[in-house]
Amino acid sequence: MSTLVRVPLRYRIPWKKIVLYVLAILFALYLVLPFYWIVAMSFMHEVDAISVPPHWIPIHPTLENYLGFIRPNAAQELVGGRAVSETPYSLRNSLIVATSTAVLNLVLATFAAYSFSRLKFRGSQVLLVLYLLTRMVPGIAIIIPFYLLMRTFGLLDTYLALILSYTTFALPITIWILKDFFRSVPRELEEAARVDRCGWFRTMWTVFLPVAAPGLVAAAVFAFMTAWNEFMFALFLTSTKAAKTIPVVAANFATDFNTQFTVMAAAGVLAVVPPLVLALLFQRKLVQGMAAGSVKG
Amino acid sequence: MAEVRLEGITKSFGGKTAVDDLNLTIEDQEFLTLVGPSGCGKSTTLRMICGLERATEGNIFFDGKPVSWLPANKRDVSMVFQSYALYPHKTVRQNIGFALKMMRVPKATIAEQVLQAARTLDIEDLLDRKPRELSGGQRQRVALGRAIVRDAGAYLLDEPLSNLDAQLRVLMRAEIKRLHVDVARTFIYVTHDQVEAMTMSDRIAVMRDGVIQQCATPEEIYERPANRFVASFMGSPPMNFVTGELADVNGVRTFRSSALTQQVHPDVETTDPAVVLGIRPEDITLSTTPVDGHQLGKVFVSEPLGPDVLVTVRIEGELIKARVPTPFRLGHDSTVYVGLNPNRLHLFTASDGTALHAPKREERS
Amino acid sequence: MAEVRLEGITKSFGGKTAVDDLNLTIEDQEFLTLVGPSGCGKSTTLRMICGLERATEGNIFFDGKPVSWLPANKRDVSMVFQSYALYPHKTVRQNIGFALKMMRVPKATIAEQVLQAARTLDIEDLLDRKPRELSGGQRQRVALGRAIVRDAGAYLLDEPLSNLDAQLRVLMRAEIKRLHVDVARTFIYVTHDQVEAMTMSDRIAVMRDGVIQQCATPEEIYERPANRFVASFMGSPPMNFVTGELADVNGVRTFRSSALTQQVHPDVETTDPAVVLGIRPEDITLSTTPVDGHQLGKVFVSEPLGPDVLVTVRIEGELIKARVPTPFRLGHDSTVYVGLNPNRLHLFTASDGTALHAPKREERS
Amino acid sequence: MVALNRLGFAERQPLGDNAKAWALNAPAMVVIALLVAYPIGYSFYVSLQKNNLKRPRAKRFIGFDNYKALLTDHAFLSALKVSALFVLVVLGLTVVLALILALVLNERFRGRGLLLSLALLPWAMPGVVNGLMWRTIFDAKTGALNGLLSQLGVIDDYHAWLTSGTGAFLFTALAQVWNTLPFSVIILLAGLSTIPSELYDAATVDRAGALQRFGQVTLPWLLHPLLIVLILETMNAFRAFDTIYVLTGGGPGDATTTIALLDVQTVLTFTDFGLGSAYAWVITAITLLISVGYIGLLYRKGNFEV
Amino acid sequence: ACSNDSSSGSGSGDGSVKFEGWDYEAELVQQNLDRFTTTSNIKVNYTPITSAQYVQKVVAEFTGGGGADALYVYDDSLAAWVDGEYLQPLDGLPGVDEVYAAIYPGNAEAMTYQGKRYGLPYYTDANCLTYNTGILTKAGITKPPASLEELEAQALKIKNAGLLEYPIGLPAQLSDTWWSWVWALVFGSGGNLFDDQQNPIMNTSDTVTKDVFAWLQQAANKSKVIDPASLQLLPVPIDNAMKANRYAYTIGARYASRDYNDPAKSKAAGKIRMALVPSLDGKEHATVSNTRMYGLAKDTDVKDDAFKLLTYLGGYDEKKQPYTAKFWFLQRGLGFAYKAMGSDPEITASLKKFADPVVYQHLAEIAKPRNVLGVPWYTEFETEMHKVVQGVLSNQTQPSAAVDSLAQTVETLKKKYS
Ligand SMILES: Nc1ncnc2c1ncn2[C@@H]1O[C@H](COP(=O)(O)OP(=O)(O)OP(=O)(O)O)[C@@H](O)[C@H]1O
Ligand SMILES: Nc1ncnc2c1ncn2[C@@H]1O[C@H](COP(=O)(O)OP(=O)(O)OP(=O)(O)O)[C@@H](O)[C@H]1O
Ligand SMILES: [Mg+2]
Ligand SMILES: [Mg+2]
Repeated sequence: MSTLVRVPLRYRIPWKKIVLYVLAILFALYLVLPFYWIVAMSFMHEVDAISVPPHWIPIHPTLENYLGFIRPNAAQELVGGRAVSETPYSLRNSLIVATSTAVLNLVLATFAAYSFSRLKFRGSQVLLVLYLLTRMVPGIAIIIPFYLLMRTFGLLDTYLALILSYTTFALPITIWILKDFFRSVPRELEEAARVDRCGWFRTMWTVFLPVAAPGLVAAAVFAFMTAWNEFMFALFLTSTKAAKTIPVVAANFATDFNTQFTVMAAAGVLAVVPPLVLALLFQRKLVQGMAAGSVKG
Repeated sequence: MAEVRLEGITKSFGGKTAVDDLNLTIEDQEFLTLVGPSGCGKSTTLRMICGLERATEGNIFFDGKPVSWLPANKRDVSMVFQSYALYPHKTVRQNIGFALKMMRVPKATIAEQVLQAARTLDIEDLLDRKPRELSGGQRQRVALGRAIVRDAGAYLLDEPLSNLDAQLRVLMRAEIKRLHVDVARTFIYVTHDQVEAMTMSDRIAVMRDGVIQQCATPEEIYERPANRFVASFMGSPPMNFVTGELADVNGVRTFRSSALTQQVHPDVETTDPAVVLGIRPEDITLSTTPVDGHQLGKVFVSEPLGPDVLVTVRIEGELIKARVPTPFRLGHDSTVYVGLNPNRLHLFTASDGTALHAPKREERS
Repeated sequence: MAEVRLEGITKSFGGKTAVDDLNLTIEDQEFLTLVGPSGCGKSTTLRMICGLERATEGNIFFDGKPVSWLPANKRDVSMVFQSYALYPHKTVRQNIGFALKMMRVPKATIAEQVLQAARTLDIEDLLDRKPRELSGGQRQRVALGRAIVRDAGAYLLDEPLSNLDAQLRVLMRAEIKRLHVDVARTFIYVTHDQVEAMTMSDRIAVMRDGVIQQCATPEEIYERPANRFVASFMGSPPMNFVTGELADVNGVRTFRSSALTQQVHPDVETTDPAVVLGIRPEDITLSTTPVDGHQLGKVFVSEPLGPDVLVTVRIEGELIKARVPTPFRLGHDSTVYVGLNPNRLHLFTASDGTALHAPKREERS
Repeated sequence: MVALNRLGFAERQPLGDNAKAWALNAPAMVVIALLVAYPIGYSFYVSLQKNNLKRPRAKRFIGFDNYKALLTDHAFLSALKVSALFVLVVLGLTVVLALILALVLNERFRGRGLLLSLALLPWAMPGVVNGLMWRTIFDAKTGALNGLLSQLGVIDDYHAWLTSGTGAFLFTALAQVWNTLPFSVIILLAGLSTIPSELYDAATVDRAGALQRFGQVTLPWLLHPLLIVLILETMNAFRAFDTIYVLTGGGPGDATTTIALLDVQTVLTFTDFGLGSAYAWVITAITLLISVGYIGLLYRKGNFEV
Repeated sequence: ACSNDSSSGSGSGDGSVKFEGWDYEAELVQQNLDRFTTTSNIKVNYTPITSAQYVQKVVAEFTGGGGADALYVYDDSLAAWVDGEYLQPLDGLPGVDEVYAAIYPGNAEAMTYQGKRYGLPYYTDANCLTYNTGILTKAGITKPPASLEELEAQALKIKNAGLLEYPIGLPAQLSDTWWSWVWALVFGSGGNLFDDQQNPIMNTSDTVTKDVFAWLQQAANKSKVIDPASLQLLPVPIDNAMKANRYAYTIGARYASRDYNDPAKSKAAGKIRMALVPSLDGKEHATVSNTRMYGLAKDTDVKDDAFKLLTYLGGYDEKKQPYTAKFWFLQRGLGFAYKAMGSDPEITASLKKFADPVVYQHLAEIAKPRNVLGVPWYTEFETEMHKVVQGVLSNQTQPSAAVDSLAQTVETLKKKYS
């Protein structure tokens, strides 16, 4: 007990908390500052956005950049007039595509990941690497054949084309993510459910997946984001507001001649809102911890 | 349900055999208790019966029908896991009611039955907590509740009371017994508590290293252990063993060792005279005055056990434990006279420990 | 180390009080056992001493120095977790050796000490397995090994033997006692096993609902329970309680109830005549022939407990349990005469159960 | 056991692990095969062709000539070097920062949810907006960074941050790290949340300090999430295109011309599909090799069951 | 024409004309197309495509067999798209000869490949020197420079006056659009990089390139009047800097001046003027132009309607007026290929708002297109040239080495494509 208690520790400085908050603030700054600039710009007139020295707080704040999205006629004068009118649709499209991708991904990946985490089978590692391989070929190499494929299926300019392509992109990684989290679900839980007369699907649905929630959320976020900000495939596979996603539309604010900085910034701000709201909703699940108190040993 | 029959069941975990060629039939409505040292394969056996583990070899039959390939959820058995395996995301209420829900029992009935079980287990006021907010014993009771609340063909209980206090354990024991009578199903029970094993079971199966040593009624196990292992395993404090030889002394069949000389039952037969004598502590009497046939010894240590005292006596270098009623007031090195109840002696071969003579169950004087 | 002092410790979990204004001093080198019903706050108390849980109120002192703000890794205590908390990614060897590694003990020493501990715990051949591949009892032993292998100022053991068989438990108990003597440190032990509590402890603290009911030597707890709860909690089968009143009958202080009339010690004083009489089963004798002062009763049920038989006798509607030596041959409804050992009667107020008179420890005749 | 009898179960052998596993993988494999098998095969086939859209009639099969040519292709070799360095810097920074941030987020404190959402922010932003953002930040004339630093008095004059090779490289890497951080943070954070808190309790009692707890408990549990992060971030860093393209276009000179940039340029600007596909396959091979390396290094160690 | 079934063939299947363009002012385009539909009864299915990926997507569509019927074409892409058999020549179609006769020869040349005509003009622009009179006046300079030497001297004067650290800004960040200002400088002094057979002459018979490079190197590194930040500046940031009075000079498209002089967007509004591109000797003047055109798909099912659309957009209307070209100039100031438009009063009135019509007109007349657009390796060469010029600007490459390396690049590329 020699090492014990050298100082009276009644009023210790909570170093841990201090370090925690300092780090949190530093990270928050690092994450937010660049984005803040976009937010600030989105409330500025074009002239102010490029002024020197920069105005960190818009000196002539304006909502004009956003209002355009609501009443498209006001945006006629802008470079991306059509893009402005397409922005609300593209947000909707993005949301649909990204959500569907996330769901489809989770479903497919859950099956596969389960097999890797629970079953011993020949070739499991090879299969895992093979999945990865499909994801490793750069998109640029497959975009044209992919385009042709989608054309053959008659899926151009539909949600389905995007959902399918993003699913294939995200799937290998989703499988990897999930297999890992599934492994940390105590086997006994599953067994208990079986004894409680659940079939495999029931077991998955009522016990296994809820316990693996952090992993599912992480995987869903991954798939969602993959779909949310993918640009190249969206560009090639869509052409009208029926399926164009927000990255494609946002790109329309820049042309060879001009870039409508402030409007693009506003579109960018709008684009990050839905995922962030979703993140806020699901963050509790992500950090809930898995199986506390469930098994002894 | 159902008679559960294990035929030549072997289970290996990558080379290590946990259960070895096990043959056992558990009758319909029987209450069978599995006991054995830690790691002897009790849980593994239960898990195989339950369908959670597939036997490496052998077959399991329920009511004569092979179930080896039947998944756990189709076997209609209920189980308390040694490690509880509570659903961490569900409340106690949901944990207990889960199986009922899966069986499509109406909601109201579930609620009622869960409440009932919770009352029995004295966890009524914890129903809305999650497992992580419970104490160890509370968790164990939830695990127990989950198993007993439902109707099943067989109930497998793996040390379901190990983390409960004595009081509660007695209550729970009674509840389990009552359930057994009420539902009239097969129960297979694992415990390390001998009182539990002795009082609850129709039969006890004693396992060791994956092999069943004896499977018989509690009395038989206690009174006529099949071998030295069973004899030593059942009974606490355990039986005393003295190594010696069998000889005929003056026409009387006698056990002889450096410490003890003791008449034994004349029917005991053996080819090899090297034997081991066993005697339970409670079958030894100690007296401060010399008694005919008693051996002289010295008190080595005495430990109070509440109602009794466990006295260790040294006789010529052998240590023998005797359990005598409180009070016992002799200190270290006091002289005592040790008497063995001749009707309750056990003899085993020195070579493999097989019982030579399972004395008839006779009354102690 | 160290004297451990808890001063007014209270711990609430979101409104629910798990430990309530606990004051307790555990002397240096003392072996203190905490007992109490499931969920009474034992583990919580250990966790606070250990530094894993911060008390809502109150202070903890080690050797007189406040440690409330000292993190667990600086407190120099060793602990067996009720839930084991083994490192699933480490082998048994690494699990046991972990604390030593953290203390920068040389590798060779670690290997040796781990081996030594493993031998003691009989898990030598499991050293290279991962916890996942162990049976329940084996896991528990690893948890125990992890705690005892290292040197610490205080050892906190939370039901460390609950999942072991009787044999092994006896051995382990001895090992823990030996360790206690060898290292001469403070031990705080939680158990539900009364034999353990009685035989190992210097003092026993009986808790209930987060409050310590009595903290005293095993004898005192057993012989002079501070209240009805302690009396009922310690001892298995538990003490019998009969509600009645105290009266002077013919100048003799007498307990009276519908079933029993019993002389009691003349010194017993109370303002309220409503009392409860307590008598332990082993302090009851049964005879088939009338004896002076014995009451007539009928055998209700008898349960064999190996060396003894637990007989439940009905006396005028009251059920009384008596523990008598085997054999006991009377069947249901047989007439018996029940005698209570007058020196071993306990009296409690009917209102709050406080002991009225803790009879001097006297010998049974 | 009534129900059991009614089933009249015969001895029917259920699927073995092997069959079950393949059955479970079937949906994913079908979707992937249906959608990318053809494009992948096609792209490999194209990589064996002389195939420039500007000269469609000159298209022909040339075997591995495209690959052979790479060995002496100065642009390719230099891009490979740049890429390797870029991967190293970005990966290192990302993993370290993500780990710290994930550890911070795994603690309880006020504003955790907010910080978590912020951590996702770079991920949610469309690439072009992101590009625009960095451009306006690093801009030499009107940039926010210049503005900020000069207002803070750190610099006197506006700097052209991206005109020197090193500057361009470092700032691009920094922007890239900002962009790829969220993925790693999420994966690591979710990984952290699977670690039972009682293990930390046990380790603390075993006298492990914060660092040792990290090394002995956290890290072993994080090996697999880390593996995923390493693989994906390596892949991403190797393919990093958007940010670099927007910030430097690969310049000055070849300072930030990564292999991915070269690839995109070759395919989309020069419309040389043959060579471009060959580049792509080289990238694939390299990332696969590295990934297999990671797997060999970490997979087994982190592969334990709870 | 629902785009969902665009997969069914090159046309839209319902008789409408599928029309694609990069996404410049898509809303205005749509308005203009709506007008066409009302007058001609031909339905147009218009899809704007992000300009940065316009070429790629069109390529993908044509490769997949789903291209548009009519579309925008960059002069840079023309050769490849003809070789790729995406486009068909317009020779012999009604009104084409008339159009080609009415436009500047440079534009006509740019729309012609291997002797065939493939486009009707969308818009064109020529490069000029753009300068800020406000700054020049402050430095006491009254006339824009005619020679490069003069430019350097004037810039130095501004610099020395402490008005600007670096008076000249050039968009010299790598990108995959062409660097018109390099070509403008070379052409401006009467030079060229290639002869008519697309052989490199920059390191042999024609020294202009080398001299221009030498001037660039000197201005960037000796007199330090060219902003070193140029290496990280794309055209748009240069525009922003001009609008913010941060440069006195730049070389770029005439078109930009309209924006520079727009008070809503620019602080330099009203002060920006254009001049001829300064040359080595200050006497000879020329410049480079680019041409963007409307093309007709080879596999169109609706050739007649598509060509009518083309004519509406790039040719004359019934009143013999280039309606759309005029529309674009009036709306957005896009440069026009029709010589006659230069004297249209409506046009000059609008032009006056941001430029001197005379200079503007003069630049159009002396502009010529790059003569290597038809070779397959042009893009690669252009990209390589950017890097070489960056080397020159940052003083890492000497002018002679630079031209040698350019010639070398050409040889390598030619071999690669042989
Ligand atoms: N995290 C928690 N949240 C809410 N209540 C808790 C929590 N942890 C413990 N409790 C409650 O506190 C009380 C004391 O718990 P503790 O674990 O100390 O009991 P214990 O005496 O160790 O019981 P056992 O013998 O069953 O292990 C219990 O009633 C338990 O339900
Ligand atoms: N997954 C496994 N891999 C390897 N060995 C295992 C595994 N599971 C169990 N064992 C071994 O099989 C033997 C039997 O284990 P089992 O759990 O059945 O013991 P038990 O009788 O229940 O013991 P306890 O009383 O300690 O719970 C033990 O020696 C154990 O180490
Ligand atoms: Mg077990
Ligand atoms: Mg506890």
